[in-house]
Amino acid sequence: MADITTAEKSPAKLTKEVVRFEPRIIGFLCWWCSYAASDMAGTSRLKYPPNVSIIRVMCSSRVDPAFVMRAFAEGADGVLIAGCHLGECHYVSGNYKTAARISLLKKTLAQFGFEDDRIRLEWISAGEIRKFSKVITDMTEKVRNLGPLNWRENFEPK
Amino acid sequence: MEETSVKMLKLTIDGIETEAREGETILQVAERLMIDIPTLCHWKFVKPYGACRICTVEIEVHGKTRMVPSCSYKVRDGMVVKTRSEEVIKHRKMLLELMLARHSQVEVVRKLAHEYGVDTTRFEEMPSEQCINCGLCVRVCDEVVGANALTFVKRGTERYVSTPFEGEAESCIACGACAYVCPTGHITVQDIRDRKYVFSELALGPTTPIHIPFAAAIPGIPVIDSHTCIHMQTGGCGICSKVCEPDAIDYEMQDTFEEMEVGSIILATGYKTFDPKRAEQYGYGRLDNVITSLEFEHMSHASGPTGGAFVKADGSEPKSVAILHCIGSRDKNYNEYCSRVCCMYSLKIAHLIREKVPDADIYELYIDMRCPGSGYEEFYNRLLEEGVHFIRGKGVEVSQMPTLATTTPVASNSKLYVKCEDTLLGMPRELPVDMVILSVGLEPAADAEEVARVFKISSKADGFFMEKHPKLAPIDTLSDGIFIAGCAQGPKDIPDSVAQGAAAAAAAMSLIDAGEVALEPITSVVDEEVCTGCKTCLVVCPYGAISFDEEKHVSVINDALCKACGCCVAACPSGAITQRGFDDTQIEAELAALLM
Amino acid sequence: MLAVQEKYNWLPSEALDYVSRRLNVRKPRIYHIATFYKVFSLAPRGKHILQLCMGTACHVRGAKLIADAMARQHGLQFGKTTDDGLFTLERVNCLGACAIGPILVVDGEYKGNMTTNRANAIIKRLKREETGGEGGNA
Amino acid sequence: MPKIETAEQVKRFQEHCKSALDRFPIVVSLCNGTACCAMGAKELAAAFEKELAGDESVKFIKSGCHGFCEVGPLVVVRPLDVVYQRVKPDDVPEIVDRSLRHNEVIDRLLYRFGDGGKVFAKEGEIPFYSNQSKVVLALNSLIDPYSIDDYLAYGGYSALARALEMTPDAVLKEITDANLRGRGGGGFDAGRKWNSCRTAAGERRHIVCNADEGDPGAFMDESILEGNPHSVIEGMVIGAWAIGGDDGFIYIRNEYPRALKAFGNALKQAREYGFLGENILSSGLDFDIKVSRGGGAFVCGESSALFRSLEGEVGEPRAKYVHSVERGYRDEPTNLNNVETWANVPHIINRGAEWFRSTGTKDSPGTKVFSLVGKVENTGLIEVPMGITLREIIFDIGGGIKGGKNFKAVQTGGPSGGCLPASSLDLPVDFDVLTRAGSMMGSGGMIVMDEETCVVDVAKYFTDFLIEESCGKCLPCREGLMHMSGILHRITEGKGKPEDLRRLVKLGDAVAAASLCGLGVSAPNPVLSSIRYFEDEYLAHINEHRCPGSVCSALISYHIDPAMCTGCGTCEKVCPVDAIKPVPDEERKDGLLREIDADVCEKCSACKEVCPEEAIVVESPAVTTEHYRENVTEMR
Repeated sequence: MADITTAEKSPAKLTKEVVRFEPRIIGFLCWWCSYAASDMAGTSRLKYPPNVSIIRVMCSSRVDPAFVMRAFAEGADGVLIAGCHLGECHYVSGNYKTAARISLLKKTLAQFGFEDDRIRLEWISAGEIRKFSKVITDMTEKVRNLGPLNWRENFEPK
Repeated sequence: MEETSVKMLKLTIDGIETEAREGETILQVAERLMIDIPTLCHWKFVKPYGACRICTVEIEVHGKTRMVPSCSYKVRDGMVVKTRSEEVIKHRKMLLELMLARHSQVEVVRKLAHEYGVDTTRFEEMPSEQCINCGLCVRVCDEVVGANALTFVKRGTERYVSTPFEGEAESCIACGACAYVCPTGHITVQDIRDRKYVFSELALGPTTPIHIPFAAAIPGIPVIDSHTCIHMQTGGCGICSKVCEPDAIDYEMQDTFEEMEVGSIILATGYKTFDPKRAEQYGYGRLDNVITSLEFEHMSHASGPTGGAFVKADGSEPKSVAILHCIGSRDKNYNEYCSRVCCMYSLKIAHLIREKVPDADIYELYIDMRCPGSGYEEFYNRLLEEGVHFIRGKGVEVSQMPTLATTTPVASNSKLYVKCEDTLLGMPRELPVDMVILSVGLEPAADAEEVARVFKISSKADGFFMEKHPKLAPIDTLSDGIFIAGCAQGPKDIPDSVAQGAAAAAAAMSLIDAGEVALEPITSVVDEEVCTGCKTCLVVCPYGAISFDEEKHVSVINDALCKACGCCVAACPSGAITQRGFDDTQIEAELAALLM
Repeated sequence: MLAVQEKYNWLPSEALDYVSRRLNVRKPRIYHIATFYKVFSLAPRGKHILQLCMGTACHVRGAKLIADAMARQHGLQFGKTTDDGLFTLERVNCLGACAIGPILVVDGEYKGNMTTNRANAIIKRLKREETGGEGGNA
Repeated sequence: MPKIETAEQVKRFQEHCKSALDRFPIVVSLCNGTACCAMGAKELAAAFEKELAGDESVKFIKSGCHGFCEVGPLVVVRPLDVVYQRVKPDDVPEIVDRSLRHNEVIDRLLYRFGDGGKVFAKEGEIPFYSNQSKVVLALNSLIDPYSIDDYLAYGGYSALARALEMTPDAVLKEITDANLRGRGGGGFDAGRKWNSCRTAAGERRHIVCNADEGDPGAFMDESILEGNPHSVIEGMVIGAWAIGGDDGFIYIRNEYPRALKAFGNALKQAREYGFLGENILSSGLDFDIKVSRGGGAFVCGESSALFRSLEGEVGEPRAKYVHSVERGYRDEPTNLNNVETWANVPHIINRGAEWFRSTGTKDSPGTKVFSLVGKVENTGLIEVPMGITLREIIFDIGGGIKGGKNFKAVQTGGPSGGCLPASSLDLPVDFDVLTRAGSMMGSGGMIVMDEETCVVDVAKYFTDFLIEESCGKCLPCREGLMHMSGILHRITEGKGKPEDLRRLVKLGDAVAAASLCGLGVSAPNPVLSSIRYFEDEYLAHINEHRCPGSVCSALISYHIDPAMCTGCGTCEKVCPVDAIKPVPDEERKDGLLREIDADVCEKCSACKEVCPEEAIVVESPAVTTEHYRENVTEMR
């Protein structure tokens, strides 16, 4: 399963692309922090790429790894999970569970050949709107570089 | 001696007929009759020793007269005791004369001897020794304190009291009991262990183990501080139970756990101060005259260790004092936040010092003065008028020797040098002062983390409890019915704490008043049909809202406890748990819609 | 402690620490005991231990004269060790051989009917042995 | 060796041991007591062993102290029953050859009384022995203390067998009837003590033997422990049976290494034979004895201090208005008796209370061991019936004062006893009489003083001894004795004041009345009794600056008697300070060849010791050199 995205990665190809690849990223945001941050970032007129589609959950620990898989399956190029800082979870310890789950999930996906940058876990508190915008921008760029996931093409048994 | 039926014995003391319990000593009976028998080696809380023999009295049993020491001689039936017969007086005079020869300068001996008309001794006088070898200290340390740090050394005329190998006794707990019982003042605490009693050991606790927690405590009953109580430490002492007539002292009493069902809880667990030992550069714990602001408060209190006098470790009055702000606050190395109260209390300290030592040089070393609040700015202005030197610049180091080349050392070995950068003058400075007071910041109470865990509330990164919303719900927590107030939520001064406390109380009241609780709408539910009873959800729930129904072999979620984090939903391997409003299908639909 | 004393001839502080730990007896007590009983010595003792019986019988037969002579001529004092670490003179109260008093015990060997002259000779001999030939010539 | 389990077996085994012993026609018993050892018994033993090697007919015993220490080393040859004294290794071949092989008596080695006086061969004939009646010490010269078989051969442990067949009550009654009084000093009724220990409340009862014989000049206990340790063990086991004792202790002074060794060995043997341990002689009695070494503290002889010392504490006495019988070792009932008391017990059981009471006086029956020492011809260990007079002891047994000098006083009871003068010589010795006379029996030290002894000096000596030995706990003993000593020192230095005597008496009374333990209470005895009987001597010191005994160095001076001096110069050589010088020819008066410079003289007595002509005289009051010449001229 070697060169899933070789073509896309080649700089030559990139320059040839007339239309820039716009990755589709799903963001699971915790109600209390990250979502609040995104909210605030919006009201603060802070600029960040529009590539991330946000799904609000009560807590990052609500994010069932199955959702992440589902997102990729449905065609997402990257998934962002963001919650409160460790120790600051509104649900006492939810984000620790998230941390455990997502790192496991990352390992699982890596075995399928998923690049690490496609799934990202971040702690963003309500006030950290700049961090929020930075994370979104950064991730968008990284996933853009990785190119489309091309899930069906690359992973369906030949 | 522990006999169940106490036999009463009849005896006569100095012509007074009296009764006594079997096993009582003559001295005990005499004391009851207010008959004065002099003693030197006796103290009622240690076993009779019979060394000084001053308490010797004459007794007559069955027609035979004998001289016996009253402190250890047990009463017998029909005994006739004479405590001041000619024989006895002669005897005591002789003993006192013997004592005078060796202890001519000991006040207690001189006084007693004088009472018996003995002012000079016929015996060869020796250089006066303070210690009269009564052994009280040794016995108190052994029998009462149980530390057993003191002992007699050698025997006969060479006998003296000391610690093992004349060194520092490992088992000494510095309780000072020996010094307390010593009749001659030979033993002082400093003598035994070269301890700086007031300063480096300055305990912020009560001065005695038994105390009423604070003025106007309710109930106003004394308690025993188990950390300083000798009995709790060594199993010895127990003197309070012996003197307490109603027999109210109970060492066995344990902290009890009272279970109460309540509708709402206010957490006002306060704070602890920053431990300046963590910031070594200030020399706290290392240099004698570096104290914390709280220690200053303790000292300046009229019932404190110095009776309110403001003194240095050597007991002299400091003529210059530096007050260092922001110790442990607004410092990336320790705590980043502002502790909010330090500026104001530092001003108060300066004010108090000005009162106690009017001519003292007082320096306030601040980053910037934060005096918001009613009348605060005015107080600051007043201090400026009182001639306190304000230096804008944080104190960075306290040392005994000047470190800047520009500083000339002051000829006094007890001077401290405080280094700072005066940002108004734009130059480094070094202030020679007698004393340094560190204005320590506030930190979450030591057990804040534990409390947060127990109450299932969350904390901020700095460890203070987190409010539901910093502006809209500053006293609420995510758990309904649990409110926070005061410094538990973050550093604040008294007016703020009072306001928040009142608010929390009102919130709790309103909850109680409502009589019913509005539940979270987004709680999780278990589909009993699907649940396999694997109990995974029980472990993940941070609120303990999930219980297991053994009969049905399914998990059950308590709606009132569930705070709707959805953690269990994600964890449920069988998909039996769904979250109202956030069930899997809804989220998946959302996903699908987004990725269409 | 008697065993320690026999082994080292005196009681070093470290040994007492050990005894204190082993027997679980507080150190002050050990210290008092060590200073109370005469058999214990808290300072190193000399190479040769001289014990002079000062029992009554020996006293009336003139033990004190010997003690005085030792003090005067050799600087030996009861309970003290000489500066060269050679001799320790100890006072004992009756060795149970009063018939032949005064008795001087030299390194465990009883020497009866002691006189100042004989005691003098014994110490001189021991000193000579210690310093060896050169000492004798000097 | 299988354990002996019944009384019957004890008897059989005793006979077996006896016959084993009887196989030897000749027995040589060498006294191996401390004194004899110091006089060369060790070398003697080696010589005998070498000489007797391979000889099946001779049993050679290294026995305990025979008592007659003055003339040691002693050798007794049986059945010839002859005592050889001051034997040297060189004499051994002759003894073996003539006495053992040919039954001849060697006159040269016999004891003779006085210079060239009467010669005594047999043990029973020597006045030193003939006036004694040995009970406790009887076996000392007969048995090897390291052999339990020897003890058994002489009927040892039959008292134990007998006692264990009696009820404890019967044993107790026997002891009570015998009116055995504690030999340790106080003379407390042992039967009563045993009984109160038996009836005292407590979980465990302890049997303790006090062998901390601290009295200077007394070595009775040592000799018993060394010579016949099994008798003490037997007594203690009997005591344990009667009292119901659970365990035993013996507290031996560390200064008695030989006694420690002998007793330790005896304990081992007794255990092997089953006289100690579990179920002794099938009686159900479990009892063993532990040895505890003392640490050189006189005060540990006091019962409460001894118990503290046993417990591993500092030996300080306690206020004991509760009897130590009821609360002794570990505050449990404890019966404490001294060595001699315990050693008497088997004899009482064997021969009955009646027999015991037949010796001694009514109130103090039995015999008592004394160590007779000091300025007496025959020093040694003696055992005499109670009630014997001091005169009999000192002059008949002791052979009078050494060197034919005059008797001055006898000190009994150790440092806590008192000095008795010539007028008391006819007092019968028993507990109560001595106490009334201002002294005490004590453990049995008897120190005889002649005219060359200074009573004040002795009192000073004892007081200093007691200061040294005082635990320092109570004030009167600690401070009072110190001041008493101070006054005594002043008196002996010739700086006494007339009021000193009265002050001493007052101080002594106060110390006696107020002290905590027995040591303090009896501490002033030597001073008080000597003042009582020898006030004139004190006055001589104080008023005339004269020491009648010529002892107190500040009050004496050494001179050379011109009539005796031959001018040999020996004294000159020994004088450590070169105070003796020849007198120049022209100054010689009355033939004075040497003179002592009184200003230089340190009064060490070295010259006196060496003078072959006994020309060195001590004079008191002291005179200086200038005066001396005038004095001497006047005298001549």
